[in-house]
Amino acid sequence: MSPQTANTYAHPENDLTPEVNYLNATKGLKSWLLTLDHKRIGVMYLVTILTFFMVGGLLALGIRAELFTPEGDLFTAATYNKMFTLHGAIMVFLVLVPAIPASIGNFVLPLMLGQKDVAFPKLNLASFWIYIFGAAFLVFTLIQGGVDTGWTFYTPYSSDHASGSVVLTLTGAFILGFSSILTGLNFIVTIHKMRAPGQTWRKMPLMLWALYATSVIQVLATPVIAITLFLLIFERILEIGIFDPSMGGDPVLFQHFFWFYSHPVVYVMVLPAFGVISETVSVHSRKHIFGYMAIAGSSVSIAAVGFLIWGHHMFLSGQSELQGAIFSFLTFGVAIPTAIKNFSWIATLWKGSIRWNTVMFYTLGFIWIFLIGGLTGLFLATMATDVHLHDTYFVVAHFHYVMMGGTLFALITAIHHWWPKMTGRMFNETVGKLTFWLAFIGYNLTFFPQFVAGTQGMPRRYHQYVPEFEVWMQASTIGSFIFGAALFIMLGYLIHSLFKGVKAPHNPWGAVSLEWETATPPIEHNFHGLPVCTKGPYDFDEIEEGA
Amino acid sequence: MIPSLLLPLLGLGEAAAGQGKTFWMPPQASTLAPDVDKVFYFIYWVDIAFFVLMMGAVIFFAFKYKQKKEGEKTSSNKGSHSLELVWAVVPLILSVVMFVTGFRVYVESVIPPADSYDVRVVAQKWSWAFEYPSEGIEASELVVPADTNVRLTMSSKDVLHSFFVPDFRVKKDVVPGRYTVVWFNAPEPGEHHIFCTEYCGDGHSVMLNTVKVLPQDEYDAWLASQQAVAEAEGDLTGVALGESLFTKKACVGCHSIDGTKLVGPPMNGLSGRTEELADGTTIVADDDYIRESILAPTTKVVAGYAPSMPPFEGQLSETEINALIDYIKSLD
Amino acid sequence: MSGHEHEHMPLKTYFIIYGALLVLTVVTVGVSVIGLPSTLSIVVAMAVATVKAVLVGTWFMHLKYDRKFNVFVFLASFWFMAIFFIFTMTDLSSRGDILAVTGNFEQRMDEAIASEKFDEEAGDMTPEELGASLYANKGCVGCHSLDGSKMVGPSFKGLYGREEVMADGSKLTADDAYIKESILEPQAKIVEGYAPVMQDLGVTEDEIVAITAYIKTLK
Amino acid sequence: MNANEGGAAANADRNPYLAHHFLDKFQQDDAVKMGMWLFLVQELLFFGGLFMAYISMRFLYPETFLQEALAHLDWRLGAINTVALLTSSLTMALAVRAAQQGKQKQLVPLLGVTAVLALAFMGIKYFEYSHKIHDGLMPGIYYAGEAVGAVEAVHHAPQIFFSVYFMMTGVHGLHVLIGVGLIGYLMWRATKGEMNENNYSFVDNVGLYWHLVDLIWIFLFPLLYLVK
Repeated sequence: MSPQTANTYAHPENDLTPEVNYLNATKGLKSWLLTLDHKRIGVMYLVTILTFFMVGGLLALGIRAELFTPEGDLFTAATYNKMFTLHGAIMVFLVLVPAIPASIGNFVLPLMLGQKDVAFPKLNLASFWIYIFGAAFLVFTLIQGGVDTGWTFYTPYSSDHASGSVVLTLTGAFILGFSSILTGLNFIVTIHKMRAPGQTWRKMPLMLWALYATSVIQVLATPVIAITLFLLIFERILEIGIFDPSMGGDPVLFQHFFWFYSHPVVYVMVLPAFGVISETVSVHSRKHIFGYMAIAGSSVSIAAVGFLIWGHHMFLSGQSELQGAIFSFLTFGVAIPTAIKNFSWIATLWKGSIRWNTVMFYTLGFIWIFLIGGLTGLFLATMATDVHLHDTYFVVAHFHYVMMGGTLFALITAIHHWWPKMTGRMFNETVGKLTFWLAFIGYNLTFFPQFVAGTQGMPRRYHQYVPEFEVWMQASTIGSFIFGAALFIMLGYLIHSLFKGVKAPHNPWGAVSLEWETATPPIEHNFHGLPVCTKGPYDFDEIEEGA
Repeated sequence: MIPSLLLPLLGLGEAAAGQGKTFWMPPQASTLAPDVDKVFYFIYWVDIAFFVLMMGAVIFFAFKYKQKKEGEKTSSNKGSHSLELVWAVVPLILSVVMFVTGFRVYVESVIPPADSYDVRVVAQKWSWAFEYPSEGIEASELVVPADTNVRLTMSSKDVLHSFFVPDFRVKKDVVPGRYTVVWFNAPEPGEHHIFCTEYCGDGHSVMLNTVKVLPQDEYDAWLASQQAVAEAEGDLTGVALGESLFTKKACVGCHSIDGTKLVGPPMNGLSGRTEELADGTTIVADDDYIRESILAPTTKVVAGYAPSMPPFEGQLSETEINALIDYIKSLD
Repeated sequence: MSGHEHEHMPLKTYFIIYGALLVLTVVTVGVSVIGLPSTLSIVVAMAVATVKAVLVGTWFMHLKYDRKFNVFVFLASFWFMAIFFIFTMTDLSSRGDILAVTGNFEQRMDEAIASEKFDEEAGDMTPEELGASLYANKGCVGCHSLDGSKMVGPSFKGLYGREEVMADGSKLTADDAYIKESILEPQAKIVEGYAPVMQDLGVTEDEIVAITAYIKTLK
Repeated sequence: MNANEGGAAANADRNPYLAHHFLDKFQQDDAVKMGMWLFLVQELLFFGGLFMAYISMRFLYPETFLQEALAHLDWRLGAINTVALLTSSLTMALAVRAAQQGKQKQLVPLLGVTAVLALAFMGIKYFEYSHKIHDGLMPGIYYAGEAVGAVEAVHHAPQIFFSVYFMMTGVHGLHVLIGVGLIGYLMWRATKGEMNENNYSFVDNVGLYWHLVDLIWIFLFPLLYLVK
């Protein structure tokens, strides 16, 4: 790949590819399962998250297979309901929330700060095991026959009428919340208290700004879902009746409790994706990021405004029309910083030296998909069109474009961008690029037809549907299988690169942020001394001294 | 197929067949629909403009500034406050415009005109029931006069449902323990789908119904026929009353009378039959069993069936229960 | 505590704060025992609780000597809680507004049923005769006499057109509007020398017309 | 000698309680203190959800909350509990001060008094709960208080009040028990002399946690017991 670019503050002893790195420093399962090394915890998170992603993905393929024909002939309605509930719960709680912060974030954050580890390593391991403990509940529910409440657990269905092990799933989600809180807490303290000498807030890579904003939301929003699930568990066991209309409670109040967490959590999922894209768009077009403070500021403002707008999920739920108008107006407030981010990324490409490699393909693919996702959100924020589009396949397509296209494509970009650093191996570029095109086409073929089915009025969570929507659903099913195939091929060539891949050079992409300054793969304590940060994270050598 | 797909894709095929049916939106069958479609297509064109502008730039830059050789020089541009100001203010203005247009149409869609014709909607797990209070009729389908404001006051017997008529661009959640209101005015006669769009369990996707919009005279005729049935029903007794109740209370939806297995067990030859229950015990289906299964169905569930029958406790008078039992016993 | 030198608060400060907390507890309990109108009592209770919270926070939890960021984090959490409370309560409190504007279903149904019942009841009686029967069975007879004698309420004899002196000294003539208002909102205008004890008897519009007609006949 | 070697040389006489990845004790203390404050914020929002439930249910059933609180909640017991927690807050603050100043002799007894007061609080709570359970004033469908007529149920939902009451005081009581457990562990470590002047951040944090539990009771007490 690229010749070794001279690094002004490279430390000679870091240049070698040491025999002893964090992967082979200690051997044996126990050394991995009880490790305090943030890199190993990051890798363990990544492996677990991708496994659950496969489980969630297979459920999704089952759902898409069922919807190929209008009649509900593949599964019974009850099984279908359990499948989409578990698809939703696994994807949200087990995959998307920890996807980038816990796996890539854990690996990359201390390295970017030039530190040996996060602030509280034991707490970091504890949050991994709390995540596994919570996930065990969801896996047990999956084996035991699943639950049919929908991942939103709306009462009174979830408290009185649902079948399946509802309380188990709720306890699992309750425990998973603490893993998310503790990771957020760890990252905030690390970024505040442990930065490399000379690394001011404005010299931090934008990935850290995104992780900082994400952690703030994790710490402030997750406790509210904890208390919501806590109350719902007692609602189901003791019938305390706060959310149950037959006892005098108010089901719309549950929706306020639920969405107060669940809307900010979509920003926990997508902000780290913005962080990754800000990194890759700048590194791979060899140009300083456009509008550093604008992007950093918009991350934090998305986190702040994200707490004010949960009610746009409830325009038609019986919420008062006045309150709906307030939420609708504030929702546009969060669209502005997101637009600023996208404009800045595109402006970064201007007059750059854009590499046509896999990481850049996925980055540009992300921008295409996230633009569609973001722009279709405007239909749902405007009250008149939301009346028609709420709870239809338009919403399904919107949040898959934003979450699946946003967070997942960014996770793939991040995995490919930091793969050399994590594994010391290079993946095959040509196969990577071909798989990108397969995934990109499969993805769009899956979800774009759903927009059309949605505007024409096909409701979501339907086991069987009227024949008018058949052509769009069939296109979507075909697309989903293509996309699934692309993901399996990707898994294949990445694992192949682990064993047969070319040995990665010290800094394959010529990036200048601190994490590229350590060995590849990094030694157990990251840096021999304490690296000093003398210049910004995007001051590449190709940038000509000029204006 | 591609051109015919692409052209409407851009929403140009406005005047397609069917009153106002475009590629994206279903037919405009209510006075509200054209306004909602105007807001939809306004946002649609703003989105298309932004998308083409931004993706065009991305693709253009990707080709124009493709890396020729490693280490080639790149611009030292780090940002420009004026450009950032522009692309912050322009989306802000557009957002405000979208909010205002959307809110105005929303208010129009939410406040029913005072002189509306009242229909009461009762949603329960997996069927809709409609009551026409001014005429005192109950019916299992929604029939409304054309070109009149109709106000639906809805409530649910068990869980959250949502009343959605795509062709009218009308949707509202139906919340147990409260009334929610939806109104529409369908100028032209016709039939339109009703969907339930709030997840409510196994039968969520079969909880369908249709709105029949009739011209005024046909509507009056339908009302008269319904009233006649209601009066006749008044003096109906025994098996005849049981039979009409069997359809009106939507038992026919889940229980067949010709032996086919539906959501619930078939009714023909039920009385006297030994039934194997889910918990393994077997019982003989006598009057008490039928009565108990009507009022509190989940106490004894036949093996192989889901315990999803809603209870009719307190919804049927004594005579109605007896009539139903007589009717079921008459089916062998 | 942070910072290189440890600022030790003198022992005395701890006990002063402790004393203040006890006093405030006594205050809040005392206020509630005296009993204020319910909205005011909530405001007072919360104000006292907030003062106690500030005392515990600044001294016992050393926020006084702590880094500004920790203070900011502690206060920021109240901001997010406030958003949750305010938005949800605005929703709960303004939920029926649209329906109230157009009169929701129950109200219209109750009025329709009430007027139906009224028509059967009136049937062939003239308003005056109906007024007389309502005077009897609606309970007016218990407090308002027909022969001018003062009972719990002023007598109906010669009431219509008479000038009445109100408790606050103002004078007005008893016309249809006054009679209607006194039936719907009895506490609004009280005649001098009478106790404000009359209750809202849930009298409908049509019944008021009949009663007024009957009162006009009582010269 | 650039910054790296300096760091290495200082390793020799490292403070035994200084973790390897921190530069110096002050950075560690700052980090631990901020971590604790973020944890307290998370606890506050957790209870925030419960206060939200209280406010919304009180808005829906104003007269129930007044009558039930008046009839069944004894403000005297609540007041005693408040005094107990305030005193335990004082003794905890003094304990933290003692740890900072290395006065081991005072540390253990002060922690002991705090734990005893906390257990007294739980004792009174147990007495109140058993009294209510005996009267059948249970949350939700288990409510078996005086018969509530159907018409009255629409406007008067005592089971909702007791659901909110048991949820709030129950979760708070759980946190008090966790606090007692932590104080017990602290006392055990203190007897071994580990809680001295250069490793008192653990005592400090348990103190902060305890003050937060007291803070929440300061708001709970008037809302449930006093507001008439």
